Formats: sequence, structure tokens, C-alpha cells
Amino acid sequence: MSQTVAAEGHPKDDEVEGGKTLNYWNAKKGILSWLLTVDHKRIGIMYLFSVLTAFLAGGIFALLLRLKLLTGHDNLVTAPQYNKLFTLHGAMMVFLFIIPAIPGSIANFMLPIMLGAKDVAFPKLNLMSLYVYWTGALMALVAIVFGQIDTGWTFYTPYSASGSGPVILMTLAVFILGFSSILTGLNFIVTIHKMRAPGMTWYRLPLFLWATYATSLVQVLATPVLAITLLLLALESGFSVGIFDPKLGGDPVLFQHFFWFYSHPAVYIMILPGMGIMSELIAVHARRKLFGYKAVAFSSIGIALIGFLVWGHHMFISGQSEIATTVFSFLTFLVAIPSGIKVFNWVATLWGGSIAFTTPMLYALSFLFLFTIGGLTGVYLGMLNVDIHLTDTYFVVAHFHYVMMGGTVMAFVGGLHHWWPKMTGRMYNERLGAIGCALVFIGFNMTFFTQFILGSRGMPRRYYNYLDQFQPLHAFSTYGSWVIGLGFFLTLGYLLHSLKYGAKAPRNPWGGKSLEWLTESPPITENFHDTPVVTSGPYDFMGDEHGITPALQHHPKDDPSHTPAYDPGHHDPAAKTEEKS
Amino acid sequence: MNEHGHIELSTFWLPRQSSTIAHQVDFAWNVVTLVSIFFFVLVVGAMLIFVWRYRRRTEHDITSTVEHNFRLEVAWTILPLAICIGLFVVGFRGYVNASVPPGDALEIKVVATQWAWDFIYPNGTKSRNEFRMPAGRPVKVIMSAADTPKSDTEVRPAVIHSFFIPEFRVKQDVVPGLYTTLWFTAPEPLDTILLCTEYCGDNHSKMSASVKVMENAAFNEWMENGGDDAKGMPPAEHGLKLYSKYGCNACHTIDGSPRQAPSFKGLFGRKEAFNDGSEIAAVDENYIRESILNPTAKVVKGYQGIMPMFKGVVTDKEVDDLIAFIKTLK
Amino acid sequence: MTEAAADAHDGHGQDDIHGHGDDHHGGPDHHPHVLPYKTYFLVWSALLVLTVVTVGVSYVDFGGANLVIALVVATIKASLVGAIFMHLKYETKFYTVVFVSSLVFVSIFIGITGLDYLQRGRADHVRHDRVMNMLHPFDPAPPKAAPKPAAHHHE
Amino acid sequence: MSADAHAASPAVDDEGRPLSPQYHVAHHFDNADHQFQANKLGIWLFLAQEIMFFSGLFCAFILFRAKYYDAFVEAHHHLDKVMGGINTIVLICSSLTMALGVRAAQTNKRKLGVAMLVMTFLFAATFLVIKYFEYHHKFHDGLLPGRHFTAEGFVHPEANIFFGIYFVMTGVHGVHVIVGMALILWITVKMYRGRFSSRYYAPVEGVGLYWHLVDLIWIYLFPLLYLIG
Repeated sequence: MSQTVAAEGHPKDDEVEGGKTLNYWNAKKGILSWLLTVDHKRIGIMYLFSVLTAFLAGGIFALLLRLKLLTGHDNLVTAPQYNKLFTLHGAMMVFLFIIPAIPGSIANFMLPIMLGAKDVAFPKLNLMSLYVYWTGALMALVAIVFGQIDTGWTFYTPYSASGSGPVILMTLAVFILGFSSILTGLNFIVTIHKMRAPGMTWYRLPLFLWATYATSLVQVLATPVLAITLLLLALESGFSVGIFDPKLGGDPVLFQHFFWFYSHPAVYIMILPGMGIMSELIAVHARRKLFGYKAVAFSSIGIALIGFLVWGHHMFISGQSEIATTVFSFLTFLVAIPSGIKVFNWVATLWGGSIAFTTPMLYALSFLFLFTIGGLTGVYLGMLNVDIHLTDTYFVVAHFHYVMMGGTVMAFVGGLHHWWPKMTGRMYNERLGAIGCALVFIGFNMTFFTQFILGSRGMPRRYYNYLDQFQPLHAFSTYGSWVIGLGFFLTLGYLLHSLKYGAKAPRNPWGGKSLEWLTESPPITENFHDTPVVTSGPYDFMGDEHGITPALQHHPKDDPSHTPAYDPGHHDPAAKTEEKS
Repeated sequence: MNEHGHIELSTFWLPRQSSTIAHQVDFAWNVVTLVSIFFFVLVVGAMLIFVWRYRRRTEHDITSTVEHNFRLEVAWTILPLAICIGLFVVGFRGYVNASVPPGDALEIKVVATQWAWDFIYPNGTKSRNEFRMPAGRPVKVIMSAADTPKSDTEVRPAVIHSFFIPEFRVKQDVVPGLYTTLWFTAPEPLDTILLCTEYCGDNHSKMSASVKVMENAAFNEWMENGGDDAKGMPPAEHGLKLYSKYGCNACHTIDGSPRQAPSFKGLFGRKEAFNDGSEIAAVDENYIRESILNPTAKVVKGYQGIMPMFKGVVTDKEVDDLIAFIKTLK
Repeated sequence: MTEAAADAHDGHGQDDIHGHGDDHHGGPDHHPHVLPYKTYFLVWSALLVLTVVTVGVSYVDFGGANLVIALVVATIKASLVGAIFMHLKYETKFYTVVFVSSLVFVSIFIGITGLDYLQRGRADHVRHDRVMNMLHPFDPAPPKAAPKPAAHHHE
Repeated sequence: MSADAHAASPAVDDEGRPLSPQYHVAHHFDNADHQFQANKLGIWLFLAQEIMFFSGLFCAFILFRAKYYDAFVEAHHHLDKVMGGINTIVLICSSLTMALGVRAAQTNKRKLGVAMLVMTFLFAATFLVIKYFEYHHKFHDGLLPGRHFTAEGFVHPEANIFFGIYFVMTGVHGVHVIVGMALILWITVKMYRGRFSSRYYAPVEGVGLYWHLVDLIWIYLFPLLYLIG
């Protein structure tokens, strides 16, 4: 009855030391045991640390930018410094934070556990992609410190090609970061195909894994194009091979095609994992079977695939042909549908649920609110003639911040709270969590909704000096940025505090049903005492008290005699009696 | 801040409708805004109601196991799809109108450099950072980006700019090696501003031009006079005009505060040291003339030689007037 | 059981207790699928013949068809290598799916980019040929000795 | 283990002791077959990634060819069909030997396997040598990318774009050949030391697939660049 043992989770002898169970955190000691580990959980934690550092740096750049924009006159920094700042903010947030954030940290940690596997398919490759990421980050850092990189994160030629050394270094850094992303995606696809536990059918995958799968597909198929693009750019600025150089008959617009063929799918690399986390948060914290599982699952794949067809909507005014522009506009409207389906299904999942206002749920609700605005303003930009007025203005800036920050970052932080007890074995302070979320939510709307107004009134992006008439709105936006900053610093504070002083986390604080809630908090190195056998879906909240994890009805201390989620014991008389008691 | 003008607003959201296509854009804007409000209220409203109605009461709450509803799911797939296609059509029709200029449009050539707009009118008249056009007559601009001369032998390679007149609702990238076009008709005489919306380097945010829509007759007269409207203007005053016309103000302040270049305040007669080690005891007419026509010859210590060459751009008279203007800045 | 079939099977959400998701070739040990030498040498000689053919036809000018012919021959060769040397013919179909899907994305990439590239300036006829004079885009091309570009605007 | 009967001469460790079917099976895999299948899927995804990597270059080639057709036709006459053709044949042969090398691993024919891999390596080296002479010739004639294009007597100035693409494409492909040679060297040594058998030969299979892809890409490069221009 090994399954029962697994379910009840009696640790084996070799997993106990001095009375207390060994977990991935305390099993090995010393810095080397981290740097040389192949344990996906430890790698995930190191990724988490890295991306949060990048987020902090990028955030500080953002605060500086907003501070300068308090007025449209020369202040705080010079124009060249300002141009450098927004380039760094963009490049860091995109390449060092958002793209690796969820796949690298949360997915890396959770994916094998949710599958019921011991590790990802290629643990060494997993560690390698972390080191590749670090290498790229280091090169980017060098380029930033020693270089005048003011091209914006899009590296448009010919402006970027006229830049020398530092720009080449920066492009190579991003080139390397791209390979880290490719390796991670490849690893996850193979893991999801090959490492699923017995009984873990495709339709029993938690939707977070469907989203991760879709993301990985995009990472593997789109990122190489970025690689070759940046390689060509480096060759262009190094040896002027001429492919993008108008003087020699090359074509700058071709660079934009190359760049956006990756970078538009890349925005789905950024948002899809966030959507996946949303499905988990909503279902678990509403304790309700997710509405339209298959629709949500396949809309992820749909978004990933259609996402490859719409890159040209970044180029409506770039000088590309009117026919291409029209086609791209039409396809762009198609990609809106699957995102809409997801949103409707999430709302429908709230119907008839039992909604707890936990911090993760608050972030999920904020996501719904902000992502809806982000998505709808995307429709404005899909409309040909409206886009012509709005593109390259603050309207676009606001739009992608609503999607990327209101979407991905909200989901990321929400997911972080959701799985924090599992990752660290500690509970954080719920009240502070709620306050932090509220501050971020309010500050975010102050900062970026204002920018919709600025944009539609004609305020161009990437401006150091701006027309005086825009000053009041800019100032308001800046005040908002301070509120966001406050919210995030508070969050950082209580999360770090919880590491030492937080209450011990039970196995299943939220009453979740997917496999990760079956393991210890934090999990043991091998994730499960015995390979679990899956007999039910990830969101099978029965709708009766069986649906609620016993652990929750008792004191929050972990109690192995209770059979948490994913109860294989349903077929097992022994476990039945367990439940009755 | 910007001497080239500002943007008049018509509604809370959008600028004044100063071109004939503006109302089409605003119509599309209003349509999509209505759609957006509808869906936003639908989603967020439902969310809030459910969140309150189904808030957790006990740990034993019994939750729904309904996991799909075919009619509902088809509805919220087909309906948005239909609406989206409708929106596409609205946007597309406006776009077609904005793309195909009438045959009789007045052709004005636009050359964008770092960081100035040059306009070449049919009779060869040129103007810089000042876009003049006749009212009530379709105008077609043919644009391209050009190298910026630094000296007789050196250029700064051309980069991408973007031609944006918010009140006209028109925008188009200006790409090196490519000719791109736009057309628009401004029914009424008015003043507004043209902005660069594609990041083009240090002074991107200063790369604007005033837009002057004139009565047809006045425009033709102005064009015939070779764009010279400085007749009888005192030199120093004309110099002030040129100071902003040629975008000197992007780098040279007149209040003493240094930007990417030395301020003009007290420049005349000042002692300056140069990057090549040499120096001049007192700045005089000849030095200023040389610095305008061939800026990289002598670059003041501590600054980069980023100033474009104005040889062939400014006339001798204009140089004299600029010098007269600088002399007044004590 | 082929991988595709396994997915389909899993797809119906039945319990698939003999776990690890996709395919399971029974025993713990791996049994390779070995091809006879004959097959390899046949493919090899076919490839050589096709190479000679494609070089041969290149001496005849079929105008626009040149590209098509070259690509068709190349594709036949490629499929031979893929099917036999890379064992796609004998493996689970899923590898072929992966392989072909990447080609599909390549064609999307080239196709739609071409839609821009070859259609520019159709709605509005300007001289959408190259700008030959980068200093004065609307003047005729300058004499050979063009000014050399400065390294970077920051130095 | 019924498999013991199957394997003629199973893999051995340094002292020549046969290795069990579990040899080299990582802790998180059930068994050899499970691991083999996972590795293979990984390799195939990597190949897909490689194809996307080259797609950009093919895209640039096709579009510029359409735009500067005459220039490309003029320029491609300056490439050496014969050398290119020989290189194509060399790569095809190397593909054959590689395939046979994999087969040898599958059937526990160690010596044959080593021989085949060595031949593959030599073919690869030949390819690079020929390429070197081609490059040398181009450099000599000033048929170089972009700004460095100094060749005289061209009717169409855009020929420099053709050579830009030619050098980037063949250059990137050449780098892949070099990487391939390193990998071949690695598995040759392992095979020589008897690490592979019908039970465990994933690295040989993987390198083999990679090498065939390098050949595949050349199969397209050759006609596009050398034959039709």
C-alpha cells in the first residue's frame, strides 16, 4: 500500500535526522551545496533570489525616472542619463526579471512536485540554464556600468548599430540570456511529457502546468530568432555586414520584423505563466472546481500559437506595407479571444465558490481588474487608425504596464504568497499582506491610468523634456509610483521577516488539491516519500466537507495522520476509516 | 517649455480635431471605448458581486461542482469574436482613408536629422522646425531620414524618427533608406505642434516643430518669398527666432545653465579653452561664425563634439543676426 | 503504444495508472530499432544522385522556376535524411510533429515578413526605391567618395 | 532481466566488468528506456530550436534576393560551384558514416563504431579545409560583406548584401560544424572506452541527430547560395 504511505507521508528512516524530517532546505549545508545542487527546488530558490534582485534594481530605475518626470524641465539627471535610465529599466525588467521570473523560480520549484516527479527531466541542464542566466546578467551589468547604452530595450537599428562596444556587449548578454530561457523551456516540455506520476493524465495537470507548457513552446520556438537577430546586430555594429544598414542597401525595418517575431511571442512568455498562476489562485482560494478546465487549458496553447502571427502590430507606422499592417491588425483581434475566454472562466469560477480574502486571492482579484483594463486597451491599439494616434505615446506605455505589471507581476507576487508556505515552511502576516496588496493596487492605478490620459492627449514616450501642459498629470503619476514603491518594500519586509519569525506552515494551508499540497512544507529533497498515484483532478473540491482538507479544520500544525488533497485513499478502505474518524 | 507650441484639447481624452481624418479616428475611439466600458463593467461587476455573494462563511462551505455550460461558453467566445471583427472593420475603413492621398495633394518633402525637421516646399523653399501648410488643401508629405553632417568629412549616420501631429491624428516613422508618406487636410488656419515619437538619441524630446496652417493665399505668398518672413526685423530679434528655429536651444541655454553645450549667456567676450588644448582670450564674431559653420573645429573643453554642421544650412545674414542676438546676452 | 496515441488516450482523462505520461515500451531495458545496412547505403546513393541532379539543372536557366526546383530537390534530400538517417520514419510521430512544426513557424516568419517586404508602397505610389543620397535624400546619388560615418554620437 | 540475452557485448566499466541495465540511469528516471525517450525528446526540441535559429538567415536571404534579384544572380556567379558541390558530397558521406556509427552502437559493435565516428570527424575536417580555401579566395577578391566589399566591376552595388548573407550563413553553419566535431570527438573517446551499448547510447544518438541537422542545413544552403543565387 505504498500509495497510502505516500499519502499519509510517513517519512522513511533515511529522511529523518535527530527526530526532525530533513527537507530540501536543511538536507545539505554550505554554499557549495547550493551552487552545485541539481535539486530543482534549490535552483528555483536561487532563481527567485536573482529575479527579485533584478526587479528591485529595475524598480529603483523606474522610481528615478518618475522622479525626474515630476517636471518637464532639466532636473535630477541630464538627457543622456535619462535615456540610459529608461533603457536599463526596460532591459532589466524584460530580460532579467519578467521573462525568467515565473518559469525560473515558481515553475522550477513547483512543476516537478505538481507532476509527482522527483525532479525535472534534465537537472544538470536546469542548473546550467541558471548559470547561463547569471553569465548574461553579469555581462549586461558590465555593459551597463561601462557603457553608454541608450537604445531602449528594443535595440532598433540603425541607432543601436551606430553605438559601439557596450551595445555589442549588451546584445551578446541578451543573446546569452535567451539561451537560458530556451534551455529552461526545453527542460519543462520534456518534463511534462515524460515525468508525470502514475495516473497524472494530461487533463489532470494543474492549469499552471498547461500554461507553463505553452510558455515553454514559445520559449523554444521564438527565442532562437532573437538570438540570430542580436547576432546579426552585433555583426552589424562590429563589422557592418550591411543587412540592416540602409547605406549599403540593407533594411532597418527588417530588423524590427526579426526583433518582434521574437518579442511579441515574448510578451506571451511573460503573461502566460501569470495566467497559469491565476487559475491556481482562483480555484484554490475559492475552493471551487475550476470552471471550463479544457477551455482555459487550450486557450493557453491557442494564445501561444496565435501569438506567433501578430508581431507586426508593433510596426503599424514603421513603414511596413499597408497590406501587412492590415493582416496583422486582423490577426491581433483573434489573439484577444482566448485571453477573454480565460478571464470569463475565472470570473465564472468565483460563482458558487467559497471565497477567502487571503493575500493570494486579493492579488488574483487585482489581476482580474488590472488585466481586464490592460486587455481592453490592447483592443484600442489593435484598431488600425486608433493605433496610429496612440502608438509610441504613453498610452502604449500604460497598456503594457497594465498587462505586464498589473498582470504578470500581480500573478507572480500572488503566486509567491500562495506557495510561500510550501517553499519556506513559514506563514507570513496576512494583515500586512492585505495592506501591501492594497498599496500596490492603488499606487499602480494612480501611476498608470494617468498615463492613458497622457498618451491619448499626445504625450510621446521616452521624453526627457515634455510640454508644460502635461506637467500636472505627470506629477500625479509620479506620486503614484511612490505608493507602489511603498507597497512593494512593505511586502519584501514582511516576507523576509516571516522566514525567521513566521508560524510553521502546515502541509496544506489553503486546502489545495494539487500534488504539491501533499508533500511536507518545505518538501523533502526527493519531493515525495513515495511516488504518488493520482486518482483525481487538480480541482476536485467535492462540494462537501470531503473537499476540505482536514488539516485546515485543526490547528495549523502539520498532522500527517490526515490525508490531504489528491486522496488516493478514496479507493483504500484503510484511508476511508481514517477520514471518518 | 516648448517654444514650438502646444496641443489644444477638445475632449478630456483627445486633442482638438484639426484635420479632416481626426473625426474618423475619434469615432473609432468612441466605439471601442463604449465596447471596453461594457466589458469592463461586465467582468469587474460580476467579479465584485460574486466575491461578496460567495465570500467564505465556514470552513465547511459547500462549493459548486458545475464545471461547464456549453451555451455560456459558446456565447462568450462567439460574441467577443463578432465584436472584434466589427472593431477591425471600423479601424480598417479609417485606415484606408488615411493611407490613400487624393491625387491633387500638395507635396511637401520632409527630411529628419538629429535633431531637426527640414521641410522642402514645391518651389524649393526650405524651412526648419517650422512646418507651414495651406488650410483646406490636402497636403502629402514624403519623408526620409538623413545623415547629420558633423564636418565636411564626417557625418552622424541617419536614424529612425517619427512624424506625429497629435491634433491631426497622423503618425508615421521616418526611416533612413526609405521614403514614407502621410497625407492630411487641415480645414482651418491654426497653430499646433509636431513631435518626434521614435526615440532618436540625446535630444529626442526636443525634436519638435511648430505647425502653422495658413490661409492659402498667405501660404503661397510666404512660399514665393522663399520663406523669409524676417523683413525689417531687428537683427537681434531675428536672431532669437533663429535660435529656436535651428534648434540651438536644444543644447545652448540663454540663462547660463549648461546643458550638452556651453550656455550663450555672457558667451561673447568670454575666455574659452578647447578640447585640443588651445584657447581663445575673448570670444569674437569670427569664432562664433566658425563654430556655427564648422562646429567640430574647436570644441569647448569638457563638451562632446555633437553639434551638427550648419554650413549650407544658414545664410550669412542669419549668422550675423545670430551673432547680434548672442551679443545681447550679457 | 505510440506517444501520439498515448496523448490521445490520456486525453480522454481515463486513469493511466502505468504512469509516466506518454510512452512505455514495456520492459525496463532499452531495445534499439536497428536498420539494415542496405537501407543506409540506398539513401546515401540517392542523396549523391540528387546532388548531381541539382548541380546539373543549375546550368540551365528556368528563370523564376530556379528557386522552386532547387528547393524541391533540397526538400527531397532533406526528407530522406530526416526519415532514414534520423529515424523519423521509425520513431513515434511526435518527433516528426516537433520537427515539422518548427518548419511551419519558419514559413510563417518568412511568409508574413515577405508580405510586408514585397508589397511596400502599394497603397500610395511614391518612389519607394532606395534612398541613394543619405545626406540629401531627395537629391540624386552623390559621387563615389561618400563621407565616412562617425563612430558614435557620444564620443 | 531478459535484456541480458539481447545484448551481445554489454557496456563495460574500466575493468571490463559488464554494466547493468541501470548503468547511467539517473535517480529520477524509472529505467533506461524512460531516460532514453526523455533524452531523445530533448534533442529533438533542441533541433527545432536550431532550425528557428537559422530561419532568420533564410528569411533575410529570400527577401533580399527578391528585392535585389539581379545583384544576387550576378554575385552568386562568384561562388565556386565545384568546391560547394564537393563539400555537399563530403557532408553527405559524413552523415552516412555517422548513421552507421549510431547503428554500430545499437548493435554493440564497438570497433566499427569508433572507426565510423573517426571517419565522420575526418569528413567534417575536410569540409572545413575546403571552406577555408573558399573564404581565402573571397578575401583575396575583396568579395566581402557590407562596408568591406571592395571588389571591382560589379554592375549592381547591392552585391555586398549577398556576400554579407553568404558569410553570415556559411559562418554560422561552420561554427556548428566545429561544435559538431568537438561532440564527435567526445563520443568517440567514450565509445572507444566501451561506455556505450544497445542499452545506453543516447549521447551517440544525440550527437548523430545534431550532425544530420548540420548536414540538412547545408543541403539547403548549397543550392540557394551556390546554384541559384
